[in-house]
Amino acid sequence: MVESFPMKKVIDEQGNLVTASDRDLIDQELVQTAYYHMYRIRTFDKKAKSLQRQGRIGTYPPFEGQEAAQVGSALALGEDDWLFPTYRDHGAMLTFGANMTRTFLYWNGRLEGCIPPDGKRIFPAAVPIATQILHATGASWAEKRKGTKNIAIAYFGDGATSEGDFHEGLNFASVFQTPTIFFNQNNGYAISVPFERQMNSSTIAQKGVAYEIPSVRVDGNDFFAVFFEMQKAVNRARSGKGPTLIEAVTWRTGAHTTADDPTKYRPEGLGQDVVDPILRFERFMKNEGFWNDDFAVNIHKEVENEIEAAVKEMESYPKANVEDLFDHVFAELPNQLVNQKDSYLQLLRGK
Amino acid sequence: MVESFPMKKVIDEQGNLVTASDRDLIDQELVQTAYYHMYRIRTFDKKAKSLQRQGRIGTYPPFEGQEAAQVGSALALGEDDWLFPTYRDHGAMLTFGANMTRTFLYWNGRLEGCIPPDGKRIFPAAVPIATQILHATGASWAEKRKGTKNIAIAYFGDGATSEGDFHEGLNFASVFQTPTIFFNQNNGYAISVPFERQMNSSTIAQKGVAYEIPSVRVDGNDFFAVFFEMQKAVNRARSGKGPTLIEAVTWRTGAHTTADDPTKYRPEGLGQDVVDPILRFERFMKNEGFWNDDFAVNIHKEVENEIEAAVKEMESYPKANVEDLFDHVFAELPNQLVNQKDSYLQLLRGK
Amino acid sequence: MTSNITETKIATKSITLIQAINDGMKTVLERDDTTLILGEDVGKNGGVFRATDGLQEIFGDDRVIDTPLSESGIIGTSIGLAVNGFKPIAEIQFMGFIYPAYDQIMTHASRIRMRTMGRFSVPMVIRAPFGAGVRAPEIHSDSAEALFTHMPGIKVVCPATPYDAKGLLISAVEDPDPVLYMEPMHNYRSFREEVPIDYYTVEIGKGIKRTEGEDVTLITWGAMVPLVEKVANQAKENGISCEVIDLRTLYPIDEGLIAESVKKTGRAVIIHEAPRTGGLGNDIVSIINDTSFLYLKAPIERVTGFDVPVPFSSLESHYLPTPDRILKGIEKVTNF
Amino acid sequence: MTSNITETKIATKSITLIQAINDGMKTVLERDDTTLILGEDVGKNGGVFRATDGLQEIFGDDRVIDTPLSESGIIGTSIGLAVNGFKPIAEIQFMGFIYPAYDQIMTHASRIRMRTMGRFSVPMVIRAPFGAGVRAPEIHSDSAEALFTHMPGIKVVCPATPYDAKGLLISAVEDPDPVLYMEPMHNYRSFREEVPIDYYTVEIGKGIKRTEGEDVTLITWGAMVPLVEKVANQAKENGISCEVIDLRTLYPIDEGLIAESVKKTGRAVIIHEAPRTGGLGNDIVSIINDTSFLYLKAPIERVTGFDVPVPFSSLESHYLPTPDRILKGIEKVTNF
Ligand SMILES: Cc1ncc(C[n+]2csc(CCOP(=O)(O)OP(=O)(O)O)c2C)c(N)n1
Ligand SMILES: Cc1ncc(C[n+]2csc(CCOP(=O)(O)OP(=O)(O)O)c2C)c(N)n1
Ligand SMILES: [Mg+2]
Ligand SMILES: [Mg+2]
Repeated sequence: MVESFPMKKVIDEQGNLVTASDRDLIDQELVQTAYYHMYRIRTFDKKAKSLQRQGRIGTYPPFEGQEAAQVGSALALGEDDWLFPTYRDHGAMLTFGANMTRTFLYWNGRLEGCIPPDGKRIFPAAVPIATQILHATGASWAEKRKGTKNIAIAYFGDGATSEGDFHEGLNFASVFQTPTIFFNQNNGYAISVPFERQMNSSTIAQKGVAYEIPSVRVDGNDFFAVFFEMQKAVNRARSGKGPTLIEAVTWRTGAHTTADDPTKYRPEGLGQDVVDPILRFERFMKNEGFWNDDFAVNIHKEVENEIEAAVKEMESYPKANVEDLFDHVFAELPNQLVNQKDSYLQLLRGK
Repeated sequence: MVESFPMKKVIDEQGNLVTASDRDLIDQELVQTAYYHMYRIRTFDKKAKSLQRQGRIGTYPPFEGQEAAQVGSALALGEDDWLFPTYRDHGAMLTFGANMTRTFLYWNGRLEGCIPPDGKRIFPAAVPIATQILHATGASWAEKRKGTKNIAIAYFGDGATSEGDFHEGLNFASVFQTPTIFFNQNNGYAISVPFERQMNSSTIAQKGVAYEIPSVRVDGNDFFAVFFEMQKAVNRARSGKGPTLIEAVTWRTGAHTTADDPTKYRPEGLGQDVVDPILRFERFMKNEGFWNDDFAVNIHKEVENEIEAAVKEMESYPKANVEDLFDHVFAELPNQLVNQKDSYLQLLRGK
Repeated sequence: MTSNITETKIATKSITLIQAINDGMKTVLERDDTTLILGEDVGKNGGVFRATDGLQEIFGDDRVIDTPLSESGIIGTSIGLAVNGFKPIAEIQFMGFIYPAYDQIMTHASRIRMRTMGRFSVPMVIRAPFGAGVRAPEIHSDSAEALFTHMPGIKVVCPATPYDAKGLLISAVEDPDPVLYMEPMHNYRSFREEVPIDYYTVEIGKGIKRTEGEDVTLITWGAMVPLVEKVANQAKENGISCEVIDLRTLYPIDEGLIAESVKKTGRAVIIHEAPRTGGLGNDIVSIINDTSFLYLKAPIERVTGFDVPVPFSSLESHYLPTPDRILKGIEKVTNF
Repeated sequence: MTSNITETKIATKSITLIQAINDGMKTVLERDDTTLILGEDVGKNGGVFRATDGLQEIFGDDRVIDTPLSESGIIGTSIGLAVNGFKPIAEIQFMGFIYPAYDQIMTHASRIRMRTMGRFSVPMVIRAPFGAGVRAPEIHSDSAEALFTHMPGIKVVCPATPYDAKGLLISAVEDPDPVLYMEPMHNYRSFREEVPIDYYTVEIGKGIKRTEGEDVTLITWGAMVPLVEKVANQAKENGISCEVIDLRTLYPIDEGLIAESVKKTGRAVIIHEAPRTGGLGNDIVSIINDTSFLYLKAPIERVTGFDVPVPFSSLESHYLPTPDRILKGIEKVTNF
């Protein structure tokens, strides 16, 4: 099956173009945008880990190592598309326009963290694995019904492919030919369970065969490979040609979450040969004359400032409002909840 | 995909061997056994429909048209194998050794209908679609753990492939290489929904690719094709080579159940070119010199007697026992149930 | 059944409960382009009970959609549709087949408004026939309301009459939040009632007094309503005057109506099909405890399904509350 | 916590609740070859909470099995294994992830014995950490006991102490029917207790009096137990003597213990984490109504989670019963 789904690569580990003619597809703007976002979300991720260690936010699932996959996919989306992420896809969300302060708030246990900027169609991260795959199918089906050219992307991991909702989502998308992109980040592990014990198939891409959904396997640490294959899938979806399954093969550099200890289950040294996607991209930039120290210094500073400001804003955010516990369950509070709310607020005030 | 999974056929619609050399695989005993069972379950099915019309049993889902698939699969099983059927697989169950009286009792709303003969490993029919696929996987996994050569077969329809449990079951079987046969009867419809709206893939066999489970597509109305492919799958499973997915392409001649009206959804004339599997088998018998009027007359009489006796036994069965409502929920009745049972029995006696 | 129609002249027709459901859907599909019907066999076949009969012919297979056999798929994609501008009316063929979709309803449909502080919401209706007594096969007869009344973020309604069926269906579609609409299949065709041919609503959250009485309050819903009304008549002959309350909405429950009645009668019997332990009857006991404790002249009785799976059809008449069991419950609270 | 250990000398060790669960599994895996552990991350990783830590090293990856990420798959295949001679102890990583498996539990695990009149049965244990208060992400903090106490054919246990954790785990494995074993993750490591190192059982169906009292009965389970004990002490300082009952088994409930206590005190407060409507608290109100009506000096109080999804961690302390809310409940029933 690996032969049927060869891994698409645009640049190799040394940052060299695999096919010289691909050079024509790449311009300065794309390169700088890609680098900026990868650097930005990497820095965000580092900050989040450090905040967690200091007890300033809660448990956090780092995405280090998956930046090319997340940025490469998110940058291929259009303004009005829908994004259905998991808990590990804050990189993609930030790239697509999520608010950074709110992203920190999410990991600080705040409802406000789920609200995208006005007009942005970013769903809150799905915690129950694979469930969002159906939402993306439904939301993109809605776009098709409305006659727009908008699409939806569902992010999910290798472990997610074992859930029934993965299967039901792809089948619905196939039957109704919805404009959906099923974007899998195969990062080798579902918590402690390696790919080879999650499934007995050699690729995730081949799972598309079950639904006759066009599928492709890409090097998920190669920004260009991800971005170009995403563009194809996006175009296909927009032009009414239905869903695509993309397997982006990548690697989770760190722990599953800050509460996880990968040394319990990951053989020492495993994955150390994986070249960091940002390093690989920098090599490419240097090889192909895109690197520019000033540019790098500038965006490093810009990102640092942005993140510091976001942390500050997060930490000076008004305390969570008790009323929010009750007020958003329904559009209008039913009597039962009115009573529960009133008597609790009264108790609180009584102190 | 149809090319990757060509439909296996041993005899054609006229009862002629497709490949002359297959003749060597066929002997009188096999032919007579197959004919006997197909004729027997066909007659059972007719009787059940007529009993339902007369109000002597409840709603009934006929399997007419699927006899070659059910008998061809069940005859390939061994004494100690496990069978996990749906509501439409009473033909396979009877062939494998289920009790006919109890089968009628099942459709008469009696718990007793779920109990297989001693030693027979036949599960009660699964009503929630696709759920039994996981049970077959688990039970055969248990056999593998015990080190036996026994296997399990899960029967399911085309509609069942849309459920998450289908997917989860095949994935587990693949990961743990359980000796399971996933036997699909693709009879063209799930109630009113045709195959083409149930999925957008051209075959069910191709769904095995997702799990790297060997898959095969057979003419489900060709007893020999089903039987020989089943034998291969059974042998593979017994010898530790894991699961197989078999798509038996067949046709539901009648209604989904006796409560269903297929004229609401099935285009007139559709399926009329399907040659009845028993007729086809008779043609083969006549073509190849296996037909014998005495044999036919004898088994027809035998089957008639058996069925009449079973109906009689079913109808003279002692009335359902109220205590059975309570007594089998747990091995031992918890207090709550003791109280509920006692007070209800008291009320009944009080009258 | 008492009619809910006021004395003003409005055009009505005499229809069954299932026809009223069909009519309700037709009414909303005509009026609101964003409404859709999705489910197994809802299109060409018009539903296994004919609830959607004729609707695909009128509205096309683009709005009355036969889906794959996939309950989580139906609910999960409906969530996506609902979040993005549509109002799906999703059918679960029988309530016993809603369990595969439980996760989508529990972790998403019911939570998305809260999680996003209202930024996203899931205006959808889930229709599900429920209940025993029609000699259906296994799993076809479950009454699973308590699994949803316990789920914050979804409303649960359960009409017992054709009038309420149409009115509550329209209200459910109008509601900005997910509504589980439970259909007592035992009553699908058991009687007719005059039902307005136009658009009207029955307010979610409001029960109704079906019979006025003084001695005992009987609280029930769904297929039990006509049965309980009949038993109330029997009890009357024995000199016991029963007030019959049809809850109609199971979440949020009309606590006021219950309290008002129990304060008057001082006695209550709750009747439902679902198993006793964990059944909604317990919530009603609590409501009475909370609101009417000092008025109670006897412990509250519950007449319910037993703590056993709905049995095979040969035993289902023993599983379901019978007139005898209900009468005994009434006697118990009156003779206390 | 009061210790359950009798005065005879038995070897014990001081361990936490999670260690007791681990020890319980080790004990049964040693003793009974047919026991298996299955679940996500239970093997190499030893469980995300380390409940199965070290067990794969001892018993091999053939008995302590990392499964695919597939809850319906875990439960469904466990049913097949259980029917065919094994005793699976299946872990659901958090109770909020049990919903995808709800169908398999509801329509199969709990019904197979009845459907086959005992010919097939499903002796299996489903372990699930539950409850809020540990600042976990969304869906990780649900208390879903009422979805299972309402399900005929499955028992539900919920230990609050290390001693009960081990003893109930062993009982659950010994039980011939499916048992849902709920683990209060808030108490996993919150205190230690002397626990026998050998095999012993705690009877399923029996609650325990944690504190003797005269004025009010406080009924609770799981992570609420230590909290309620603390509140009972506070109340004592205010002159109110509380009896604290830890139910330990949620189905079948120890009705006798509840009745005996409420008959003595005449007042009851029920405390649980799950949402109020549909919560198990309502069943307990019914039990008291049925058994102790004439002894009641005040309406029963329930102090519970609100009718809202377990909120994000910044609000969970407001969601959970607090000492103040419990105290207020106690005052309400005493001042009635
Ligand atoms: C239904 C469900 N079951 C279990 C979990 C617990 N859990 C959280 S993340 C995870 C692993 C997911 O692996 P994968 O899909 O590969 O995504 P990754 O974490 O590697 O990005 C598990 C088991 C969950 N969130 N939801
Ligand atoms: C989970 C579930 N959903 C819905 C149903 C109702 N139902 C019964 S049979 C059926 C169609 C099954 O089609 P298929 O799998 O092709 O089997 P066939 O009936 O054709 O043998 C449906 C939808 C059910 N039994 N279980
Ligand atoms: Mg992964
Ligand atoms: Mg079919």
